[in-house]
Formats: sequence, structure tokens, C-alpha cells
Amino acid sequence: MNAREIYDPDNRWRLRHPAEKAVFAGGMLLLSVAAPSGVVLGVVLATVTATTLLLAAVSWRKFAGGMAAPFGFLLVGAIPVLVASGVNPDTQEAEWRLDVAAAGHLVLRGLTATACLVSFATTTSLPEFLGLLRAIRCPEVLTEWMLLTYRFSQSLLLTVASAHLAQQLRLGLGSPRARVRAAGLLGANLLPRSFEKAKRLERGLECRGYDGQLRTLSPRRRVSWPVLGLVVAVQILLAAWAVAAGRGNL
Amino acid sequence: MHIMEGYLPVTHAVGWGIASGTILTYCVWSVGRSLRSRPQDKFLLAASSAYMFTLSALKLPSLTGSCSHPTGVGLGAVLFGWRPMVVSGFIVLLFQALLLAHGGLTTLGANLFAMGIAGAWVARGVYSLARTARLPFRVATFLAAALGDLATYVVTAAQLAWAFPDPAGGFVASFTKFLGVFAITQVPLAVAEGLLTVLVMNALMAY
Amino acid sequence: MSEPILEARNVEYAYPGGIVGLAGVTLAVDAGEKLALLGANGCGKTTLLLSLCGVLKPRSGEVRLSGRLVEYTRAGLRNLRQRVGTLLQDADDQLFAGSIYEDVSFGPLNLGCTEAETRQRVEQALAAMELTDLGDRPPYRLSGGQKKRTALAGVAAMKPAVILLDEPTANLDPHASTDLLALLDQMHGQGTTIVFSTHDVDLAYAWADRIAVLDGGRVSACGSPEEIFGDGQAVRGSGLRTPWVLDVVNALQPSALWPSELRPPRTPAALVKQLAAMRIENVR
Amino acid sequence: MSEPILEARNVEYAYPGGIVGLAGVTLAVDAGEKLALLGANGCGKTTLLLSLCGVLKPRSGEVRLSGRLVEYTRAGLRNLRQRVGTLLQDADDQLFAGSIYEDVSFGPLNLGCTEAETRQRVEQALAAMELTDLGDRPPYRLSGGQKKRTALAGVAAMKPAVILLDEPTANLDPHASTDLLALLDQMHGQGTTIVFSTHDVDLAYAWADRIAVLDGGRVSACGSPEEIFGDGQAVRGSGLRTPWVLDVVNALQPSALWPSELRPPRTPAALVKQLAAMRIENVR
Repeated sequence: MNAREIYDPDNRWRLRHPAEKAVFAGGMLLLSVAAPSGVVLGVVLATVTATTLLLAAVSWRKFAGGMAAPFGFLLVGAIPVLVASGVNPDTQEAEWRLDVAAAGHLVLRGLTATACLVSFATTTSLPEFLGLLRAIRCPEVLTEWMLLTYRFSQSLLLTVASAHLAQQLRLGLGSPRARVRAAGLLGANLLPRSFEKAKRLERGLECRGYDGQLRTLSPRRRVSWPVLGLVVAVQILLAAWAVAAGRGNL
Repeated sequence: MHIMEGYLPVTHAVGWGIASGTILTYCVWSVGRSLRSRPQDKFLLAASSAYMFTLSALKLPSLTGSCSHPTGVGLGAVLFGWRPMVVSGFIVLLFQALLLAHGGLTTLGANLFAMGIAGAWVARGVYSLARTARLPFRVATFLAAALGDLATYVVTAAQLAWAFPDPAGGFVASFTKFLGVFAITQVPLAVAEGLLTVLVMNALMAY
Repeated sequence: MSEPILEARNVEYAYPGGIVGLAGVTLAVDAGEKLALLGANGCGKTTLLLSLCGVLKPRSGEVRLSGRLVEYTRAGLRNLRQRVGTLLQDADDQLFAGSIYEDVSFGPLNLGCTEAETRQRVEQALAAMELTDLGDRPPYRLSGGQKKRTALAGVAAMKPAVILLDEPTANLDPHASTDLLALLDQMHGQGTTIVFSTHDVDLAYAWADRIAVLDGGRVSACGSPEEIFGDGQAVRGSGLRTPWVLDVVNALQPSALWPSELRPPRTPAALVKQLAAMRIENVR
Repeated sequence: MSEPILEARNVEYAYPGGIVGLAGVTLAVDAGEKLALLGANGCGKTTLLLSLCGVLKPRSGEVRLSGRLVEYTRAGLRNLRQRVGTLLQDADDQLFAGSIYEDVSFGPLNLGCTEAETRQRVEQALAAMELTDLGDRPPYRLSGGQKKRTALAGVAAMKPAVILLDEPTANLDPHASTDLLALLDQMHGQGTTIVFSTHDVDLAYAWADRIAVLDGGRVSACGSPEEIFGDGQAVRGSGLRTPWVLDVVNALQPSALWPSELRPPRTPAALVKQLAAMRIENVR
């Protein structure tokens, strides 16, 4: 757990089965990518945002934090679409114009899809997600690799935070040049440190009977079928609406 | 550099998903087999994936002052070969999406292709070429990391141009536009990543 | 005399690079005792613990479990780890899973327990360590004391006959360390043998049944706390001081205020209590 | 009365999420003193230290350096950190360079020292911390005590007027912690002001000139060690015990063996020495 991770440990869905959260966010994500109409996108965006903030009680700070960074990238990425060159039908000459509709739609779609992702990320911890992957029989190589990656990245992020603080205290972040030097030192020495931690963990787990496999049992949680049914029903309705709206556009 | 969630049309998302998924499946199988004979590598590989993710979660200073992140794929490709880097790239991209809402799930296939697959191939290829050309180790590492990074950026621009061709100029015009928009951050970043990779290699030699 | 439960005979170990870790250690651990391995940093305490649990393979000499030679095969090590649990100094080196519950389940699953059996053991261990409410938490979000208890729960769930602990109270604040010792005492009361390494003479003196002093990769002295610190000899050689409770008693003793037949207390708290109880005024 | 070198006036701080870190702390550090911030975990010690060195910006209240208000601008913070060095609790994470030498050189280079000046300062600091022979080592290959000394060398090389230390002896074995305190005493002897946080009442009692007890983000008491522990009041409120040495003295005192006009010693060693010197036999 670190400052940048957007998972909200106090969300009201933390004890829900991850499958419910995955179906909710995943279904909405598919809808937002596939829906051709801006109105449907708007409805999906509103539904996901409201559900996450009101029902799951995710702190709006976490939610907004999750939305903020991608938003900037979304805008920058839309510039090439916004600035379209076209052929003037009267003069038959190429000219520049602003394709606000296309760019706007792209930004809205990106925003809606990002809201779905943020909804899942704020309500579901990575270990829960890994439990889900194990349940659907994802290859062990991959789940174990992810588990260890998560484990190591948690401790590396703590290390980075302390080292960063120590550098700050020793005037390391004063000038741009000092900043680059400080980041270079930290970045370069983090990998050997990470390897060191890896070796120590392997030995520590050996003491606990590690023989090449990282078996664990997740805490018991039950899927609530009524909730799952409701989620799927809403999504089917939205999909039907999207199909109807899409036909109107064609 | 990633394509954000929701940016790609369905057909593109599915297409890149299948392409990258196939290569990823092969790599998981292949790395899994070699891990069976060298189980201790599991921890080291995960430690380097964690390093890649950590770097990407950091705000490193770049010349333009924007928030940016090196990929670490070049470094890993030199250390471990390209196959583990495809898996590693997948994990890092997935973590970025699920932990930081950076990148995305529907764009995961496209992003993996650009970063994990193209990036690792180019990095590994450049490294091998540079070593055959008897370039010094540090130069080879620098080139591998920097060009691997550039490859990621070029492929991403191409993916976006393909998805959003210019109404008049088509793919080529759009490709140029996307290359242009991202060049400001990505070119200096590639150089920075090359330099950082050399520093890391120095630190590793001491280790 | 009954068979020692765990035993090192002439164990030698050298780290890659030739640094000697153990220079011939012979030590028997009796079932049910609390044995302290006492020594300064670098004396070989950790190396000895890692040799006793099979992580390090001695260059020469043997490790015996209930009299039988430990074999460094998969089955042999599995058998050893079923009976001997180890808690390293840094709890972070032993915690890896995404939640405390998952982490504690690791050991029992490695022993080949069924799912039902594993869940039962996990819940039992979490309850014993007062962690039940934290089961869903990721281990990284815990305090130092909670991490240590989680790691101990992971060991306890394997139901070992012997627990080896490397510097159990290092890095813990006094409150957390009192808690941990109480939990260990509880396990000890249920029959678990405890071997712990420490550089803290006060802790060894207060808490061990028997102390083995390590110095330069060798056991330089071994005996009851009274024997070890009694003549001041064993301790002086190895750079360790006397527990200060004893120092105070020794300073009082020439005055006959502290009758020499009175056994010195083990902890500062007991000393203060005894001083108060003696109503020294009467002596005057 | 002379100006305090560092001062907090009504400093309040709340962490994001609204958790109160400091609820109005007023505290003056006098030049040349050794001040202990004593309190249980979570009482605000670390938050106060981080506020005093400008890492945390108070929500309200002010921090003053030699009487002048600290400004949270680049220049203001630079000026503050040039005069006030800080040693964080976890030495491991404070060392980020590839070798000890490189790490220690970080601060002086940031101060804008020339290469020659930097080298001189690094070598001086390494010599003072008895690390000269280890200059080439990567930090993760060091013992806990060596790491701590390296981090201290990194601070010392910047020649600050005040050093803030967060739990300086936590995680250190008694030997390493004695070493560290001796090195700090040496710096103190050369005029450095020392402020340290600790939850160890024995350490605060033995080593501080003055103690500020922190409780719930407030300074609940402040005074000399004798004043703080004398009446037992200040301590009882904040969940801290009395130092053992005082407990023993208090237990002896009703017997008049320990004349009440005799100042109680600060350390166990001093107590033992005094008991021996008193030749209690004569009293009898």
C-alpha cells in the first residue's frame, strides 16, 4: 500500500467477492468501449461514478486522483484527432480544420472507460484480483510472478519514499541538476537492492517450507448471486439501449 | 508511453489483444519451463519486474518537466533476454492499470505489443548487434535501452495512427501528427532511460 | 537421560568467500526448554539457527532431530521443517502474501494439509496471535509488532515442536516485545521448545532456562543463567556485560543487605519488588 | 535569556485524511543542549521532528530558526536544512548511493562545496564515524550499527548546528548503540545541538539534558530528567514507566540507605558504581 496506489482500503465493497466487482467494472468497460452513442456513454459514466462514490463509498479524493492523471494524457492524445486535415469539396484543396465532434467523443469514451477502471481499482485490492486469477486457473507461473512483483514493489516503494525524504533533507532536491543526480543515484541502486530483498525473502520462505511453489488460501468469501444478477441485468438493458441508439446513427 | 483506457475502437482492442496474447502465452510457457530447472530465478525476475513497476510509479524529472516514466524493458532484455520481458511487461502494464489507473485493460494488448514485445525485441536485437560490432558494453547497453524506448514510442504512434487515420492524409499524416505530439517528451526520455540503464549496470557490477 | 529434540554436533559452516560462520558447534536442545543463544553481532547466532533449520548445510558435522540425522533431501528437509519452525529477525523477510490470512496458510499448505485442515489451523493461529480481525489486511500495512506476530502465526500454524527465533525482540518497542514474549510463553506452556538468539543479556537472563554463549562461531559456555553470569567469567570473555539486575544485587551483596543465600531476581521488576518486600529498614 | 536555536510555536499538523499529528506544540530548543522527545508510538514524535526540519509544513503555528520565521520557499528550506540535519529512524532506506563514500558526499555536494572541500568533509566524517575502511562498501552490505553511522556521517558532513534524530538507538544492539551515543556525545562536545526522539525512558533519563514528554500530539511536560521523573506525575499520564534506575533508588530510599539528599544516578552503571562506593556496610 502506498500513496500512489488508488485502492481505497476503507471502501464499502472491500469484503464483496472480487468476481462481483470484476463483472460490474468489466461489463461497464465493455459497454463504454463498444457504445457508439455519446448519450449512452454519458449514462455509463454517471452510473459508474455514482455507484462507486455512493454505494461503494470510495473516497472522492481517491476516485478523483485516479481520474486526474489519465485525463491529461487523454487531452494530449486527442490533439491529433482534433486537428484533422480534410479536403474542401468546393476547391478540392486540402485544408486544416478542427474536428471537435470526433475529438470530443474520443475524450468522453476515454473518460468513461477510465472511470470503469478506476472503479475497479479503488474497490479491489491486487491480492483480491490475484485470488480471482487463481480461481479461473491462470497459469501458476504468472500468478506467482505477480504476487512476488506486488510484494517487492510494495517494499521498494517504501524504500523510495524514505530515500527520497533522506535526499530532500540533505538538500538533494534543490536545483534541477541536484534532482537529476538524486534520481539517478536512487534509480541505479534500487535494482541491486531489489535483488538483495529477493534473496532474503527466498531464504525466509525456505524456513517456512517453501519448495518451489507459493501456495496460499484466500479468506472465504461468497458470491452474492442476487447482486451479480442485478448488475448483469442493468448492463443488458444498457447494451440494448446502446444497440438501439447505434442503429439510429447508422 | 501508453495508450489510455477506452482509446482504441473495439476491433483494434481485440486485434492487439489476440496478437499480444498469443506471444505472451508462448513466453509464459517458455519461461515457465526454464524456471522449473532454475527455480531461484523466479524471485529475481519478480524483483526486476517490481523494479520496473516502481520506476514507472515514480515521478522522475525529465527535461520537459512532465510526469514521465522509463520502461526498464531494455535493461531487462539485456539481463534476462526478451521472453521474460514480455511477461514482465505484461505484469507491469497490468499493475499500472489496476493500481494507478494508468494505461488500461482494453488497451493492454496494444500497449504490451509496443512496450513488452517491440521494445524488448528491439532492445535485445540492438544489444546483440552492438556486441557483434564489438561496441563497448556500456555503449551497447545505452543503445539497447534508448532504442528500445524509442521503438515503443514509434509503435504506439503507429497504433494510434492506424486507429485514427487522418480524414485526408490517412495513416501517414496521422502517424506524423502522433509522432510529433509525443516527441517532446519521449525523445529526451529515451536518452534518459539509456543513461539510467548504464548507471544501473554499473551498480549491478558492484553487486 | 532423554534424547535431545534437536542437536548440533561439531557443526562447521563457512560462507562463500571463506568467512567462517561456525567453527565447530556442539549443542543439544532438550524438549520443552527455553534456550538462549547469546552473543555479540557476528558471533554466529544466525548462522547456527539457519543450520539447525536446514537452510544452511554444514560443511562438516551433523544436525540431528530427535536423535536421527537430518538428511538434506526434499523429504528430509520437509520432515525437519514440520518439526522445527523458524522466525527470522526481520519479519519482512518471511511475509509475502497479499493478506495475513493467505500468508499464514502458506506453511500448512506446504506441509500438505487439506484445505479444511489448513483453514482450521490458520484461524486457530490468527486467534492465538490476536490477529483475527486483521486477516484481510495486507502485511505491509502492519506495525512492527503486528508483523512479527503475523510471522509467528505463520510458524505456529505449522505446529512445530521447536521454534527457533532470531532476535525475537529486536526492532520492537517495549510494549510490543512484552506482548510477543507473552505469546511465546503461552506456546512454551503448551509444550513447544523455544530456542532464541539474542545479544541482549538482560533478555537472556530474564527469559531463558539455559544459555549458550556463542563467540567466534563456537559455544564458549553453556549453562543456567546463574551459572553463566555467576562467576562473571563466561561473560567477560565474549564482550558481553552482566545483566544489570545482577550488577545491582552484586553491589548490594557486600553489605549483607542482600543475603547471599537469597537467589537474585531475573528481571528489574522482580528486583524492585523484592527490594520493596525486604523492607530494608528492618535490617537496619 | 538567549534566543532558542530552533523553536516550534503552536504548531498544528494534520495528515491527509484528517488524522491529527500535532495538536499545538510549543517547544524551544536551546543551543548546545541535548533534548529528548519522549513518548509512546504514535504520540507525534516523528511528526514533530519532520516539522522542525521543514518536511511537513504546519497547518498553523510557526517554526523559527534562531528567532527567524522559517519560510517554506526553496531558499528558506535550504537555509533551514543547512543548519538542521536530520537522521531518520530507518537507516537502511536513507542510504541510496552505491558506496558509503558516495553516499556521504551527497550532502556536501548539494551545499555547493568544491570537490576538494567535499572530499575533505567526507573523509573527516568517515574518520569521525570510524568508517574510513568501509568507504567502498555498498550500504546494504553493512551491519545495522554501521548503516546508522553511515547515515550520521552523511548528516555530519553537512556540518549542521542542530541534529534531529528519530529513535537513534532503535534496532541497534547495546554495543552499537553505546558506540553511536559516544559519537553523538563527541559531536555534542563540539557544539552541536542534539534533539532526539525515543520511547525508551531509560535512554531519555540517562542521556538527555532536558526531556519533553509528548502525548497525543501535545507536549504534556517539559523539564530536566529529575523534574520529569521526580514526582512520577508527568510520566504516569502518558503510558510511560519510570526508568529502572529510579525504581531501584526509590525502592531503596525508605530504608534511608539511600539518603534522600543524594541525587539519584542516571544510568545502571552509575547506580552500581554508587552502590559500591557507598560501602553500605558502614551504614549498617
